[in-house]
Amino acid sequence: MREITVTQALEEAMIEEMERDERVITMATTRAPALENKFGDRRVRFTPISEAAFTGIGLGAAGSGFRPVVHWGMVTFSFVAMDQIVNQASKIRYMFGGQADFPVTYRCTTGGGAQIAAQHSQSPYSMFMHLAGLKVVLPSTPADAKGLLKSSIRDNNPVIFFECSRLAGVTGPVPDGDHVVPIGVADIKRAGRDVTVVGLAYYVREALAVADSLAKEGISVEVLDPRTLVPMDAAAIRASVRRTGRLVIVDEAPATCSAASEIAALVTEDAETFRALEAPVQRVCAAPVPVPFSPPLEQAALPDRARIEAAIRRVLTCR
Amino acid sequence: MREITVTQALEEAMIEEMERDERVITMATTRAPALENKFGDRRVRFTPISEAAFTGIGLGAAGSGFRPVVHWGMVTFSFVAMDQIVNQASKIRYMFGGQADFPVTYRCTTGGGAQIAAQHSQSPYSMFMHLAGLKVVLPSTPADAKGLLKSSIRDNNPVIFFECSRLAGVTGPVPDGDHVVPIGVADIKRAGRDVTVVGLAYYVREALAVADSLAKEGISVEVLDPRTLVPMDAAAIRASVRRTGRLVIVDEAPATCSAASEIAALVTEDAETFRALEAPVQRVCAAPVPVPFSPPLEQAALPDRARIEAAIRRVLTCR
Amino acid sequence: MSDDKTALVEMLRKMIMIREFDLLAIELRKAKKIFGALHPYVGEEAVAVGVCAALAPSDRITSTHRGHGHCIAKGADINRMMAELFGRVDGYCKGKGGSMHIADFAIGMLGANGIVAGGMPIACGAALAAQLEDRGGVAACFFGDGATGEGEFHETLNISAIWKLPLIFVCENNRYGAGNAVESVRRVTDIELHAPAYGIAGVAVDGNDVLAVRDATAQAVERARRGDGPTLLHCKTFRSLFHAMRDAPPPETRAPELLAQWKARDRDSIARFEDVLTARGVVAAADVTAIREQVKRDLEAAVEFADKSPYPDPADLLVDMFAE
Amino acid sequence: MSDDKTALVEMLRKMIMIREFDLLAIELRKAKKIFGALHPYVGEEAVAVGVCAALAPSDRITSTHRGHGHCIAKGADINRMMAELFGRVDGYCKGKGGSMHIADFAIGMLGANGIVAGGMPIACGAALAAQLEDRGGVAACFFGDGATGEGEFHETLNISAIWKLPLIFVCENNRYGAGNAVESVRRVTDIELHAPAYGIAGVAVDGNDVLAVRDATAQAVERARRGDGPTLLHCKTFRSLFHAMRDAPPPETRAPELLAQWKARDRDSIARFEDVLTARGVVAAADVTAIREQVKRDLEAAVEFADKSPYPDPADLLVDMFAE
Ligand SMILES: Cc1ncc(C[n+]2csc(CCOP(=O)(O)OP(=O)(O)O)c2C)c(N)n1
Ligand SMILES: Cc1ncc(C[n+]2csc(CCOP(=O)(O)OP(=O)(O)O)c2C)c(N)n1
Ligand SMILES: [Mg+2]
Ligand SMILES: [Mg+2]
Repeated sequence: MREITVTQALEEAMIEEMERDERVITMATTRAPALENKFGDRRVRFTPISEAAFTGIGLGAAGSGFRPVVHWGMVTFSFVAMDQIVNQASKIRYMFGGQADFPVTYRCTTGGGAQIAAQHSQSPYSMFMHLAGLKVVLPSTPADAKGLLKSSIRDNNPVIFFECSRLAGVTGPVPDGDHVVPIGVADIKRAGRDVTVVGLAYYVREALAVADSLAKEGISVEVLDPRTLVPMDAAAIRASVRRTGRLVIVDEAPATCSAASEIAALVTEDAETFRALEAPVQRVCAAPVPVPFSPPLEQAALPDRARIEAAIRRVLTCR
Repeated sequence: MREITVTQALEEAMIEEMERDERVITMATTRAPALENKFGDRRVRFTPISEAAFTGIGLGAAGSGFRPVVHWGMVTFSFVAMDQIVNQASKIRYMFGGQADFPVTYRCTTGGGAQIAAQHSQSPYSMFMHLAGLKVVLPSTPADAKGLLKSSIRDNNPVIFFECSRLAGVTGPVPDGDHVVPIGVADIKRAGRDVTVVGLAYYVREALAVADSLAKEGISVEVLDPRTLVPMDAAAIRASVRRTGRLVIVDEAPATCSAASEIAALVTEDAETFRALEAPVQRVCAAPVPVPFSPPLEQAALPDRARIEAAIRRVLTCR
Repeated sequence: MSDDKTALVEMLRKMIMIREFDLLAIELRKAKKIFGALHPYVGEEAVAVGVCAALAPSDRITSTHRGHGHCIAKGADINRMMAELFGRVDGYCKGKGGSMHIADFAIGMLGANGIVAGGMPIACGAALAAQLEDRGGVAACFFGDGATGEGEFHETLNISAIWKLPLIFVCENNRYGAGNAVESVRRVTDIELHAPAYGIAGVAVDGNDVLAVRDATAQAVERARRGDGPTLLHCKTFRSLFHAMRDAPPPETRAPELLAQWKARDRDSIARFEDVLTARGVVAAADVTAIREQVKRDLEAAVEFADKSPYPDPADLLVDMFAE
Repeated sequence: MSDDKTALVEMLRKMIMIREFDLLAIELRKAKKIFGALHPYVGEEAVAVGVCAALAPSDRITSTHRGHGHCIAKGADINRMMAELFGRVDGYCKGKGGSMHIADFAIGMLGANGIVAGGMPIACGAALAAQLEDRGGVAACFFGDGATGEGEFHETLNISAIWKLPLIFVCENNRYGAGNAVESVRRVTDIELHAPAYGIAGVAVDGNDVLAVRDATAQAVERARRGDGPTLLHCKTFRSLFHAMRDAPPPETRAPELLAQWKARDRDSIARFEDVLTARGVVAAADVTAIREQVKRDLEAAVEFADKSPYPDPADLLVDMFAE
């Protein structure tokens, strides 16, 4: 199968969906020449630096029959628009009794590792997950990125689509044609017996690398990628943990009230899974600090293979 | 001891702290006549409806030697100001290497139960807890409200101070004089042997009511009130769970990535506490919907005594 | 604008309906027949009715926390509005929204909004849709004087100007934002003065003169259709009653003289319009009485409709969350 | 303003230092001696230096993502700035901030800011502090033309106007917001035209004329001290180089003629000022050469200082999170 980068996969998805449905339009503060040349500046808009306005514009256009794809740039900038996300987008359908649909997709990049410091290295998915009313997507491979972006654009609800910056240039196989991945279905990236590692975005890859090296010692690690955070595929996660009896969750967001906290809670509140749990659930997350600029500090703040491996060994030994 | 309402307790705290330190100033979109008459309109300001601006103004004044107390009104309105909270207030001290302090307190009301529907019935504490760099306070009694507001104003960091709307008129004993409650210390509101119930705000009272009725059956419920959510008194919660072996968490925020999720994770990731855990942790939270307006729907969306009691019975029976 | 009799009479009827609807809602709220918060539009009827009289049924609007008037002016069904205030299944939002969240997308009413200025970007999105549909449609957003303090006001003005969107910014300057007089939160109260910095038209109009509002709106619609973009329309009116009530109306703190001035027959939006129409011979006193009686009957029917409608079934709590 | 020789020469030195600092930073970034993103201030030196020349050391400013010039103009230590770019413990933020987050509260530099318009409310808070301190202090916020699209711009203008805060809004209109020309995101590029709606002074000035900027700022300071509140100062300048670089500078997409125009001796902020000062006999060619050599030596020393400084100890990761 052909190999392309996540960035290329996302652009393919945009082009295919804009070709497929002329109600799909896009907005961002940066120009998208490829799309603009193909679809014109009526459907492909660049905006003033006014995130609150164009976030609401996307919602209003969605409620008026279009299917906007709004790109915030970094998730950092979405916070300027948080009223439109929290008070409007997440509530508008239910609050109005389901009388209209709001098929709008909000894209943004996330994550650290590029020495661009606190404001530009955030991974606040859980803040969006907490809001009942949004779907939340976080792919880790080019194929999932393409397939899930297509599903997000076709979904009739507001979807927050996170793009991990460190994965942008990563290549992987992507099927030809209309490759669609359903929202809400986790994927076991590697099957294993001894411990379940739930990784998010970049840390799916890191977990797989650790699984490889531990395999040499005969430790069998299952690596599960939720791919969508809302709806979360709790059934798949619980089933995996019931098989392995052990769970490690890896993400670069700080642990407090994170997606990792939620996964830990989903596992331990389920009676059957709780009974199968043989060791404390471990969260391998970022340190509780704004991501620092200096490389040695940034490395210390973010999870890495050593910490993933240590957590796996902890749950394998500690009882 | 004299009994006053939470609202009176909070006003006492404001007056005492403004008398104690003239660098304490206040801002809100609504006038505060009592304070304005006492301290004048230079220190007691009402603002245009511009939450982003006056949230940042509070931060900038704090970095310039003052101790602002900014009242957003409802937490709902803080989302208009989220950039200043997420990208500025929570990161400014660490990002700048600790060269300045930012003693600013952000007050706001939270919670449902008043039939004011989705936008005006939110309890999004966890979105603030997730941000490394903010302290987060959520009292449940008049005494704690007064003591913790005083501590928040004296704290040299940004503090988010949540005021549960349904508790505003609730009365309770408040010691005379300079009553201060330290940030970061949980309080066991009722000691018990069989199960730990961690309640937040209004649901501390509801948990206590359930504990009373179950006591008649000889079921001994320990009710723990974290009082501050950041820093969370994990030691106190874990110690309680190690004693009782069972944990129920009650809050009116939706469960996903909530404070309840965090408490569940803190308990199950600690080896010693995990070993002591005899039943799955149960979260009694709001349904995953924007709070609906119609009374029967709103009641169904929010936790209540029946659901708290059912969760307690589940953890006592299920193994 | 068409000055045909039926159109003018319908404007008068809507203004009376808006006032009577909210006066009745206040009584129902005191009697605890309805719940939550209530923001009466009494005194400001000419703004909603004047603006909507210049819009087509297919044009879209966004409203505010004070939204009953906008609903009725855009043609909403008072039975379903009342049922919503009652929190019943036959309400516009099946009881999920209440007074602050009535919407009727079928008539282009994209929702009341509890967030000050929150509806402006949404209306801007509707204006973008209208521009892309290219069928001469326009959008209008209603907002208060207090909303001009919010950044979304400025951002939406700028984007709609640069994109030349068919959008009408209707500032309902009723002199107060909750407890604060507009002079206390703005150094300049001529809100239309914001327009030049965006290169758009800024117009001030007597917001208690329904025909003036209608005509100013019609001109804004023309500009929008010509591709000249948005208009900032400053409607000067007055909030006759309190900002909001829960269980009981708050005490009136404003000077009685001031209130009296605005109640005067030559100032009150409805009385003025009645006099204009009678002077023009469009209606006779008897017609007005008939309209008032019909409005009363319709409102009684609406209350009956609402009262008969069942409460939502708690089992349906999760319904309407996500679209298929 | 005092036109005494040392003050003028110091202004020239700072302008040269700003340009050389950023040109050097670009080379260091290409050589991977420093990390992250870099936003050079080259071409805009007259704005930062002109404004800060009219401020007292105790006055406070907020900066942007393009902040090196503001730091140097306000009197920051280039050794600690360079150490910060290197991510070392002797940097202003102990390596925690980097290029986009240099601050020196001791000299009233309240921080560069990676959020467009994000610094404006913070500066407004500093202005409130100055008003309460009542010692004649003022605050200034620097922001770009692109930042005028953000709501925080409008909100801060309005609050500072109503409170008559001693605040100076310095719009650095360098003609672009990243890849977008200002004309493409604003229908009106006379940014000072926003001022009348707030009842404040709006002034446009040649942003490449350091003395004009200084004098306009001095008048704004006067207004602020008189209690007349904020001024919106529109400084028209030009971004000579790229918006931002990571590992390598992005390709130049603008017309060579345009770039050449702004490089011309009568347009370039530094060359112009040199000629003014030589014409006035304030400096001779030799003095300028001496300044340039001193700047080079200082920068070499700064790089040496930075390179010698150790990286932060990962064990200190949690230090500086919360104040006692
Ligand atoms: C963002 C936001 N901040 C504060 C509030 C609280 N609030 C509700 S209505 C109101 C006053 C609004 O005044 P105005 O815009 O003039 O509208 P009016 O009530 O006069 O119709 C305020 C402050 C809110 N709903 N939203
Ligand atoms: C709120 C926000 N949105 C978007 C960005 C991304 N961004 C960084 S700089 C920039 C352009 C800013 O232009 P301008 O304000 O003119 O400043 P200049 O770069 O020209 O100095 C943008 C869009 C950001 N940093 N913050
Ligand atoms: Mg008003
Ligand atoms: Mg610029």
